[in-house]
Amino acid sequence: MKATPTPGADRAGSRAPLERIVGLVLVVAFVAVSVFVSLPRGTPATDALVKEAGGTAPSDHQQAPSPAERLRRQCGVILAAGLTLIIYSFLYRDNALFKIVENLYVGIGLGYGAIMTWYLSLKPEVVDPFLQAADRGDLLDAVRLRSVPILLGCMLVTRISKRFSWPSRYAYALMIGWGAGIGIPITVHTFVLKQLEAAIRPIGLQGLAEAWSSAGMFSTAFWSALAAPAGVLLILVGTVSVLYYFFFSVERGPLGRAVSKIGVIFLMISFGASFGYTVMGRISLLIDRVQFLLTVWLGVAR
Amino acid sequence: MWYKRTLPLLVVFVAGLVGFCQEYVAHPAASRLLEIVTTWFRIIGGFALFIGLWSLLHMHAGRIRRRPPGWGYSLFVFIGAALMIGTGLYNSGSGPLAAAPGEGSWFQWMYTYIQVPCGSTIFSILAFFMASAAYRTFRARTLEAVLLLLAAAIVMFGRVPISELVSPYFSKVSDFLMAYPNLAAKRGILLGISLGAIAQSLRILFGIERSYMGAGD
Amino acid sequence: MRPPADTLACVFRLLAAGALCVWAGAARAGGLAAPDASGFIAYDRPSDDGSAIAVLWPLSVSDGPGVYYILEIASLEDYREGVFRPATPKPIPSLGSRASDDPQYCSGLRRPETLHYVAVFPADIYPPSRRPIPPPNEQDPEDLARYTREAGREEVRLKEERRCINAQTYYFRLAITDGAHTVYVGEPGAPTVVSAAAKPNLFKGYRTNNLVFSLLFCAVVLGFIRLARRRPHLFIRRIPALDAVEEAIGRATEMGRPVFFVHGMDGLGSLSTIAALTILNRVVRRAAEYDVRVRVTNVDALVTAVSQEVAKQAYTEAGRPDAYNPDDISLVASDQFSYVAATSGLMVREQPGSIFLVGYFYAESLLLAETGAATGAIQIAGTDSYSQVPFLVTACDYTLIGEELYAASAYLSREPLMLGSLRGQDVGKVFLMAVFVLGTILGTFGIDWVSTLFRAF
Amino acid sequence: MAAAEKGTPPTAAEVRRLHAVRRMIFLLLAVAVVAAVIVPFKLPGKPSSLARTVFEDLESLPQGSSVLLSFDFDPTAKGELEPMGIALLRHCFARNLHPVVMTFWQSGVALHKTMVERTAAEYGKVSGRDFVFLGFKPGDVNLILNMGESITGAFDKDYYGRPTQGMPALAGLNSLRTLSYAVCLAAGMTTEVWIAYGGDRFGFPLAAGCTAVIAPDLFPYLQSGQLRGLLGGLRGAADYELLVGTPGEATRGMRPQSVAHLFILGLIALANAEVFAAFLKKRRRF
Repeated sequence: MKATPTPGADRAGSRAPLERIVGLVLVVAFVAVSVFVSLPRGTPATDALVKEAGGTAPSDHQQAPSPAERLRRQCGVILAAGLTLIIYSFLYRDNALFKIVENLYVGIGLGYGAIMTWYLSLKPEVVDPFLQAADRGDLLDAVRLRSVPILLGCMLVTRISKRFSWPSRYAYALMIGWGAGIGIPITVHTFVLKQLEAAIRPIGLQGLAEAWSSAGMFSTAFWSALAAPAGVLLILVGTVSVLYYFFFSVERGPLGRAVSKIGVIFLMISFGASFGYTVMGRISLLIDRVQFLLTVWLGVAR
Repeated sequence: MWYKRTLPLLVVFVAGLVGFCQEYVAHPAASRLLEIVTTWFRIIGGFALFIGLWSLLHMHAGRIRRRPPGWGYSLFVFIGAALMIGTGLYNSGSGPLAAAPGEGSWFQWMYTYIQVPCGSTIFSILAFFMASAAYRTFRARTLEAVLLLLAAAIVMFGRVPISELVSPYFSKVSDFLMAYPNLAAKRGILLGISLGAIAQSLRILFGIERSYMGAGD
Repeated sequence: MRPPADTLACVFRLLAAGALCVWAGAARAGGLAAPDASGFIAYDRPSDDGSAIAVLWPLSVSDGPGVYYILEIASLEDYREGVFRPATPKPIPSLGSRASDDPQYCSGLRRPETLHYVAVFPADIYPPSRRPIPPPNEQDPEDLARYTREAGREEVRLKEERRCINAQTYYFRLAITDGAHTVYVGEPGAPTVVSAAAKPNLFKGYRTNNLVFSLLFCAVVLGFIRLARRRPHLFIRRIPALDAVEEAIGRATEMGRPVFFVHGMDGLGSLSTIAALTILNRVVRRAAEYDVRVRVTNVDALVTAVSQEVAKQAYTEAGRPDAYNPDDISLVASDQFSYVAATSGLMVREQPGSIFLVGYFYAESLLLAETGAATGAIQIAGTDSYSQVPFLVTACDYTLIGEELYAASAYLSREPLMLGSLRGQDVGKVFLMAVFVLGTILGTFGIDWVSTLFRAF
Repeated sequence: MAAAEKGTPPTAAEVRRLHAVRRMIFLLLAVAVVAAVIVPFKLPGKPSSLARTVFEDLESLPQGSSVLLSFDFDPTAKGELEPMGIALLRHCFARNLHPVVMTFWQSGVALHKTMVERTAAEYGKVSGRDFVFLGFKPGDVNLILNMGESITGAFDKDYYGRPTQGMPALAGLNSLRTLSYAVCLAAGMTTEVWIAYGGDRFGFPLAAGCTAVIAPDLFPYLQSGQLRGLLGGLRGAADYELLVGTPGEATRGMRPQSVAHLFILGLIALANAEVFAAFLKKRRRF
């Protein structure tokens, strides 16, 4: 993910040996630090090891991991730290090591997906009912309930072949047709009617009227009583103006432009909120990795 | 041929109609139908997952065949996949017909120490690009951008505990921005999207939209 | 809403009945007035799967704190032996349990707030007997599999049994009590007994508003799609972004630098990719008139092929078939990261005058927009991925948000599918806006039939 | 250092300076976060009302009732949602509730397995008796609808291959209709699927935890009561850790989060200082 490539091809030539040396030094430093950190220095390292990948500190319920298990986890933590630093090397420049790790990650994810699909879906749903059917009745049950979906599944797999892919259309037709059909009433129920019901709130003027009559215009009671109706009004104005902003069937007169301007204000505040939250989310991911490197790999911070 | 083109569209319409009507039927037969149909689709879902994995592998195999620049890296996709599938099927000795790989297996080890760190690190890189973009790109050129950045600053500062030290009002204003203007705008957008989704489902049901049918006659 | 004259008559009748009870009850049991026996009815609860019986009875004058009702139920055999058992675990408070508390099943009743209402589930009172299954020993997989099968079959049998229990006829008796005295509804010696049987109903009555809204909206959308096929010049207001497109290409012409068109990540199935192709047509046609080179990058093979066709057609429409160069429209990468790297590299090397980012983007939109801004080009974005809109709004000069992208492509292509859907959705939006405003105003003045009309269960 | 003015392409020297500035910002951010992780300083903790609602809901549940935890995330959202998941699990185990853990995201199953097993070991809980790990099953929407009719029908076996029929942890929970509470931790739009096909349809109370990116989109469902409460991003996780009384990764993460936010806000202010100055210069001329 090269944000900006190296400036000018000629420059790279003269800098390559320097980068290679620095790269080598970094790798050696990494290995040295990893070995030094994981030398047995009493319990802190093992606590850290057990806590790696977000685990929890061992308590009395857990038995301490066996030496072989501890070694496996130590090597795992060093490997994980290495991969993390290689991926961060992309921030300096896109490099071969990063591309290797990125593609390795895609491959591992692919293999993991295949295995999990087998163990958690195809084996329990397709193979086990027939394999572990104790008596005839059980086998007949399995055939009755599962033969049609398995047939449809095999038809779906024909999508892979170029020429003979029309049977997959029936499987897709059933799934997408059913999904579209059931989707309409559920979308209307959850995303239209329920939202409508929540949006039609009466503006509670009684509380405001009482506060006005009892405590007068400028009392704090009046202002606090103003909060609820103002909130309802604000949400109403915001929702209607945003809906009008995405309205295309009528040319916008002066009033139309004003309403869509209000709509833009609400939209921009909500996009600002999303912007702020997205930045917060990305930083949390960075913090998680830095905490892993510092506490689990180096065992520095607690 | 009708069985390649028109019959699937008829199947779409009928399946859609049944799915639509069963939402309004209270009779227990409707919930029995729902249980059977959803069990079917859960089983078909497993096969669908395989197609996704296959198309990704197929694409990388194509790259190795065509050898575009940087094709060598696609080899590592196959290395990674082979490693995981091998250890997964070995399943620490008990073979593919036993329960899913447990805590001690090499499959779990590779997942915990390769896939987890890589996955979380690749996404955390975005924090760095967010920072560099904050300095160079997020400029308040238009009125909209000014409003957006102001709201973002208030929400970002109000959401972290350090703002309590400065004044409690930051988190109050941030909560207000989230619960009123943000709510109103997101509800407006949500209603727009929902009407669009219903229109999209409708186009699928009546065979107007058929891109999912795939290429070919 | 029933005409006012009718409600007055009904209230008068209730008052009269109440007065009668008071007179009758007061004489007998220390002031406890049993509700009128004629109003005490039991019937199959509507719009349900046949698992509940609804019991209704009018208010009694002596309803108040400390006064409870005891509803008793008996199956056919129990009724023959005269044995009744309580239908609800705790006595029913007389102040609560109104029919208006459960609008889902009682919206059809007249003046539900003046009636007591309880839903009785016979299968919970006469539960089916559960056949004991020997528990499995964990280690032996055979035994585990046997246990699972037997438990599964028992579950199915119980469900069937429960359905039969619910289908039988049950008899109800009602009494009012204040802890000390208990008075049965009906004649002093012979309490009134009503009977009913639960039946599975076909239609969910409480979903009528959902059905009407769905059917109406579908009819409107399909109608407008058919209308748009006949009259392609259906009105759609001009989208301001289209002027920005003209200006951006004009700018690229002045500086003599190419125009970049960057597709999103999604394939042909997503609406934004189809809209992007329409805008690509307009961009290429305008660029051909000003003799500006258009460089298109994408990540999906199918989208690349279709983009090349769109570009070729646009060049011929602008009268410049020779200017079309297929290498300008290329598949630069296959996944997110390499796509960003390749496209950014091209941007910095070829220094475009204006950049279009159109389609469904994921986290990479920030990097593309940042590199584009660094090259000093005018950037116009169009996407319906709302999570990326905030970054594109701050980084680009103009951003088409969500449906504006569809409207812009409908305005250009006049394609009946998009045009009709947009117009149908606009009608839906007008309806929603009207209901919001009307509902709130009426609600403020205490009239809440709008919100009850749209209650969703 | 304003970006190239519109129209003039940046020279090679300017592009090199752009790279230098960019790498400087990367380094500064890294240093800020590392320092904030190493140097402990006190920060006031005030849980948000949305997090408190979820906490009080789980506190009010009777002992032994089942709570459905749907961990719909994978390693890419581990930073925010793993501490949140662990805090929820700890709360359930501390109050002897029976967490039933499942997921729609296949790529996260093994991560959730580690989380559940480690937290269960911490409290000495036994799979099957005190909690159930159902793992993953494809089907997405159809899986919820299937569970709505019968949970043991949808997941006849748990992740370890043991039959779910008759498990003590699932006692009294035969379908989603009889579910007492559910919390869905989502890194994508799965929350809306849970609301539409789960909470609204089968009527069980549903709360949500989500990555910070998704949080603003869920506020309409909070006001309409379709969602009981919300734990938004790492801050939501820290709030819940505080409420449960087990400060962990998220609470420690609040320090670097605050510092990083200040750093980025400073950058935005710096960048817009020039725009603001240019704006003032223009204003003064009229």
